[in-house]
Amino acid sequence: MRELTFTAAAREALAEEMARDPSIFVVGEGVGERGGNFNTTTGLYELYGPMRLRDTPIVERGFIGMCTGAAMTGTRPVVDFMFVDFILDAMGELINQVAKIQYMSSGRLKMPLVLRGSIGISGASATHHSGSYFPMFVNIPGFRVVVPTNAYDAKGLFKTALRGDDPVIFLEHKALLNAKAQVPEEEYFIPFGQAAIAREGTMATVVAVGSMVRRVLEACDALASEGISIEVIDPRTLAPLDIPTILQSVHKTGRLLIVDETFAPCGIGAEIAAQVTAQGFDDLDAPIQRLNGVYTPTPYSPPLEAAVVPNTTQILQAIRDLLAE
Amino acid sequence: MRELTFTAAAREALAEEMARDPSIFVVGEGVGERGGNFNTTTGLYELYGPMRLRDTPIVERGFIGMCTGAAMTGTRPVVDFMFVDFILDAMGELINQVAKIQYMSSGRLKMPLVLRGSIGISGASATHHSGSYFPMFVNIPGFRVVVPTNAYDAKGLFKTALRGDDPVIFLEHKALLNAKAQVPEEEYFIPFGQAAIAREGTMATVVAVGSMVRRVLEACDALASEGISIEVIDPRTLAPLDIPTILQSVHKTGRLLIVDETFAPCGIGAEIAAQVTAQGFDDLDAPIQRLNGVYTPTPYSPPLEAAVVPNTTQILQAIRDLLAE
Amino acid sequence: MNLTQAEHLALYRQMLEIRRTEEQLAKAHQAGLIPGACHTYIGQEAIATGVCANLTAQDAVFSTHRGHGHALAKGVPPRQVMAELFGRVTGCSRGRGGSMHLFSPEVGMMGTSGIVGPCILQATGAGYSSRLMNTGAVGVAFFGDGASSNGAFHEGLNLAAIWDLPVIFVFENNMYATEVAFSYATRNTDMAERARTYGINAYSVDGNDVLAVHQAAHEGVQRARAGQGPTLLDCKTYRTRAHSEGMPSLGTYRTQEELDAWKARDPITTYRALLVSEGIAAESDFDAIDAEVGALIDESFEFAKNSPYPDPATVAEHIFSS
Amino acid sequence: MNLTQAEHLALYRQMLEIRRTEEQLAKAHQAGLIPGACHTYIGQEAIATGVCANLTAQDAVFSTHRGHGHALAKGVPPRQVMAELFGRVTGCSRGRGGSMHLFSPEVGMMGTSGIVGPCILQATGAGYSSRLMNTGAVGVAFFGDGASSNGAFHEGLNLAAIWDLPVIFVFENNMYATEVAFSYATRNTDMAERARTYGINAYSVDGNDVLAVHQAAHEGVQRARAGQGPTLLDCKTYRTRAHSEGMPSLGTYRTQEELDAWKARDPITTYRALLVSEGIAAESDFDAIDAEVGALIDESFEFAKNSPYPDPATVAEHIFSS
Ligand SMILES: Cc1ncc(C[n+]2csc(CCOP(=O)(O)OP(=O)(O)O)c2C)c(N)n1
Ligand SMILES: Cc1ncc(C[n+]2csc(CCOP(=O)(O)OP(=O)(O)O)c2C)c(N)n1
Ligand SMILES: [Mg+2]
Ligand SMILES: [Mg+2]
Repeated sequence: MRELTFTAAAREALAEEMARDPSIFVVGEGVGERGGNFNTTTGLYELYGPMRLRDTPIVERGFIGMCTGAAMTGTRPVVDFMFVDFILDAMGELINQVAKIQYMSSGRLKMPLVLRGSIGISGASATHHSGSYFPMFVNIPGFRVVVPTNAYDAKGLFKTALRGDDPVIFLEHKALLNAKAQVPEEEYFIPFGQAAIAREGTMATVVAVGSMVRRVLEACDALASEGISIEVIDPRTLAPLDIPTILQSVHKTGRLLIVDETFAPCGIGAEIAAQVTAQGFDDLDAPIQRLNGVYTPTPYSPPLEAAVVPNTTQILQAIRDLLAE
Repeated sequence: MRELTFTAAAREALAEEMARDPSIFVVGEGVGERGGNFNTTTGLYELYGPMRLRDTPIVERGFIGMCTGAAMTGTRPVVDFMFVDFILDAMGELINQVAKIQYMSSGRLKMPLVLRGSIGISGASATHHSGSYFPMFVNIPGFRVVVPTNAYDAKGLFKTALRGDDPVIFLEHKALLNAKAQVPEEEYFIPFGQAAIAREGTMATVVAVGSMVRRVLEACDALASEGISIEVIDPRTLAPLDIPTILQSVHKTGRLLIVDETFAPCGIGAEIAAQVTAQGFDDLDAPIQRLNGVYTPTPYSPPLEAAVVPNTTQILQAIRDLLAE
Repeated sequence: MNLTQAEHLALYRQMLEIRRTEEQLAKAHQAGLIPGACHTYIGQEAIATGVCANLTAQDAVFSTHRGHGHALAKGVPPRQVMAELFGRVTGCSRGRGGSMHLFSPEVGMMGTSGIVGPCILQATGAGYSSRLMNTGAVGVAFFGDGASSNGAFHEGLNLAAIWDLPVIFVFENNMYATEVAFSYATRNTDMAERARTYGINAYSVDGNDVLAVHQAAHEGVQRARAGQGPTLLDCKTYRTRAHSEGMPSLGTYRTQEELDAWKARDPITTYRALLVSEGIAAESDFDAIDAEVGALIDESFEFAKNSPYPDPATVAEHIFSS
Repeated sequence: MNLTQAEHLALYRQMLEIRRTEEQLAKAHQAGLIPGACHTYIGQEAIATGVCANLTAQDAVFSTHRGHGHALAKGVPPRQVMAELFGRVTGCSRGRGGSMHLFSPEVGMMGTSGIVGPCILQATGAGYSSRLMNTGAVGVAFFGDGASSNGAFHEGLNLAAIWDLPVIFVFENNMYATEVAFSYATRNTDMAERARTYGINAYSVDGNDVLAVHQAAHEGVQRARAGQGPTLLDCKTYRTRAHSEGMPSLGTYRTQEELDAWKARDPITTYRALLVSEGIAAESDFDAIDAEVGALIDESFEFAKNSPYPDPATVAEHIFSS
């Protein structure tokens, strides 16, 4: 099967859906002739022109508010925000408006608004270009929060986002954008709320989020050679969150570790731990543990940057500690 | 001892500190002659005039950004934001700037910025005036998050906020503003990161947040008459969070319930549950449970509004269920 | 632009419907029938009426905390507005919204907001949809002087301008934002001038003169539908009641003289007098309308008061589309 | 305003220091010594230089992603800027910031920001502190054409205007925001005119003419210190390198002709020629400065390159004040 990068797969999803549905348009800084800061729209401006590939001034609040109104009036905006750090300026629009309008209108208005762009610590991007910030979107009712970790999932989940009528926060980790995976030519969709079992195992369950999936898988390869069998789960969407799959795995393994680059307090690992404790307590043979990035603004200098992201040594240690409990 | 309302106690703290420190000024819509939407500044304009009681246009992002610059240059701004829902428009300033500047400057700049105002569901305020939104401030490194639940704590915590050099999010639940408590005339401070044991007990621990403290205490009074002894903990500050006090209590009781009006996913209850599971697993005789408000935008109509906030019946049931495990 | 007698009377009737609804709501608030906030539109009726007379149900109105008048003028029946403020399931937002969250997409009332600012951006988005799908629809934002200092104003006006979007920005300058005077909030209270610096067509309008508003809105809407881009109406007006029911109507910020002077310029009585003096309508025409509207409001009030509350079991419905 | 020869030469020297630092950084970026982004200020040196010549260490400068020039002109030594971009502990932000996060409060460099917009508000706040504590200090914001569409511009300018705050808004119009032309982003590229609609004193300045910038900034700073409120400098200029190192310098948005025309108006060579033709300085004066600056930059580069990285054990320090 052919291989595509994460970015190319997501772009293919966008291109297919734009060809199919004339009400889809993309908004963002440089999404026109330039083809997007991360090549998210390369080649599309030539096909669809400025009304559907809309370059904007630097007004994240403004264009997200505008797209809110557009989504309420029959079109399907895709906001290409470059870095999630930038849309913090639009949190008022997102939380007070986007997330609430379907509810406040008793379902008479829809909100088919997709926001997509990069997250994550990578390449000395420093503190204003390294955020992830998904816990706050998970905390608030009204968002679908999608964190694909490979090209195959990126395409299938993006297609689902573009067909739905709900606001979707589609987050693309910078460290994954150029990674390739097999992507079939045939159309496919991946539903929201279905975790992937990235690796089967029996002795412990590790839920890995975003860029941590690959790193955890590598660590588990190393452990396999020692006869240690770990199950790795990639939730793929954080809202909805596929707790049943995690519970099932913990039922089998009795042990759970959550590995997440982002901050621990009130993070996604806390939510998973709380739910598994409440619903799977009797399955637990050891305390659930979390391994998170260091709770600090992201520093620039490479040795500092490396020090805040969970690394393979720490992952291995955390798994060994968990097994030793 | 004299009794003061929550609002009066916090106002007294502000008045004392403004008298002492000429670099403190208050900014917000109606904080001048009008004395604040919630009477937070009544009487102060007459004493200190417009430079220190500064009425503003409706520019939450603007005045928070402005106060950021002021805090970096030797003054101590207090932002009186009325409803926390409004400062979502300033999340970019808060997360990207306020929370990060001490770190990015390696401690050479301070950020003595206090943001205070109302939270919570109460009185059919509807979805744009009922938010609490503290989990996102807890998730991000760089904030002190304070949730006082009575007049005594409000004064002592507000004084601490005004003396410190860190950004403080000081959240005042609307349902508590008029509640009275004894407040000594003598000056006192309550340090951040010290939970209060609101009620001692032996059979289970309930951590209650914000407006839930009083409701939980009432429920526990009722249970006491049946010989059921519950320990109730009021964390008072959510960042820093006093986990040792909670662990100690769970060590004694073996059971934990967290009651919080705000949304469960990635909420403060999740964080407490995750930490207690990780560190106090062996003390647990039953799964930790959470009781949260319904995961939905806040509706207006009183019967709907009542249906989203944990009520006494639900609290009683949750405690009984916990004991029955 | 010449209006027929029927059109003239329809404007009068619409203003009166708003006035009577608001008066009824103010009374209901005092009587404890409204559990939450209530910001009345009394004194400003000419603006919503003059603008919405130029719109169809396809056109999308976005409004703010003082939105009852906009909802009514856009075609939401008074009973639905009242029931909403009473928290009943028959309200236009099914009781979920109250005064500051009125939704009725069926008639193009796309929502009022308890947050000041967003309506400006959302109306711009409705303009974008219209241009993209070529529907001819117009997006309309109603907002106050207080909103004009907000970043949403700057960003929204600029986007509408550079993309020639069919949007009408209706700036209702009632001189105060709660108790903060507009002359304190800005050094430049002339929003028509300000709008022109964005390259936006603008009219300065007497907001208490329904014909002036109607005329300016007509031109703006025609331009918008013709692809000539956005228009801002800078309407000077005054709210003659308190910012919000239960607050003092003068407060620390207004004088009795100022209030009286504006009451003397009441948009409804002055319009009625004008129509009579110009011979367009007779007193008896108005009496009939007054009676009809009076009956409608009474009936709406009874309907609202007797409507059931929403079922708490439905509280978490419609967060998502499915 | 008459400058002494020493003052003239200091302006030249400052511009040259920025230019040489940036050229060194561009080379270092190609050589892989800069792990993150690098936005150079080449072509715009006259603006930071002309403005900062009027400031003291008490005055607070806030800047944006293209901030090396502002930091240098405000007095951060080149070695500290270079070391910062190389991620070393000797950098002005101890290696935590890189190109877009330069902090040096010791000299009044209060930070650059990777987010476009906030510097405008923060400078306004420095003005507020100054007025409240009566220090006579001035807040200064440097920002690009791209930032002027943002809500922060509207909110910040208005607040500074209504409260007469001592703030200098330095608008650097280099005609593009990344690859988006300013003429696309707004219908009104005249920011001096726009500023006046807020009631703000404003000057239109040739941003490649250091004397013009210096003169306008001088007037603005004097007014600010005298309690006469804010000033905006609308400076037209051009960046002659790519938006960011590694990107194409023409891209899909600029022509070679345009670039060449602006290079012919280089702020440093034209100033040097002017001083010579006016008899203010001789070629030999410049040669001495060129040599001194060249040595400084070489030495700074060696210093930065040989500086240690920060200790990972310190990574979580200073999140809070204690
Ligand atoms: C973002 C935001 N900040 C503050 C408020 C509180 N608030 C409600 S109405 C109002 C005044 C609005 O003034 P204006 O826009 O002139 O409208 P008017 O009330 O005069 O109709 C304020 C400050 C709010 N609703 N939203
Ligand atoms: C809020 C925000 N949105 C987007 C960006 C990405 N970005 C970085 S620089 C830039 C262009 C800035 O243009 P301008 O303000 O004119 O400054 P210049 O680069 O021309 O100096 C953009 C869009 C950002 N840094 N911050
Ligand atoms: Mg007003
Ligand atoms: Mg530019």
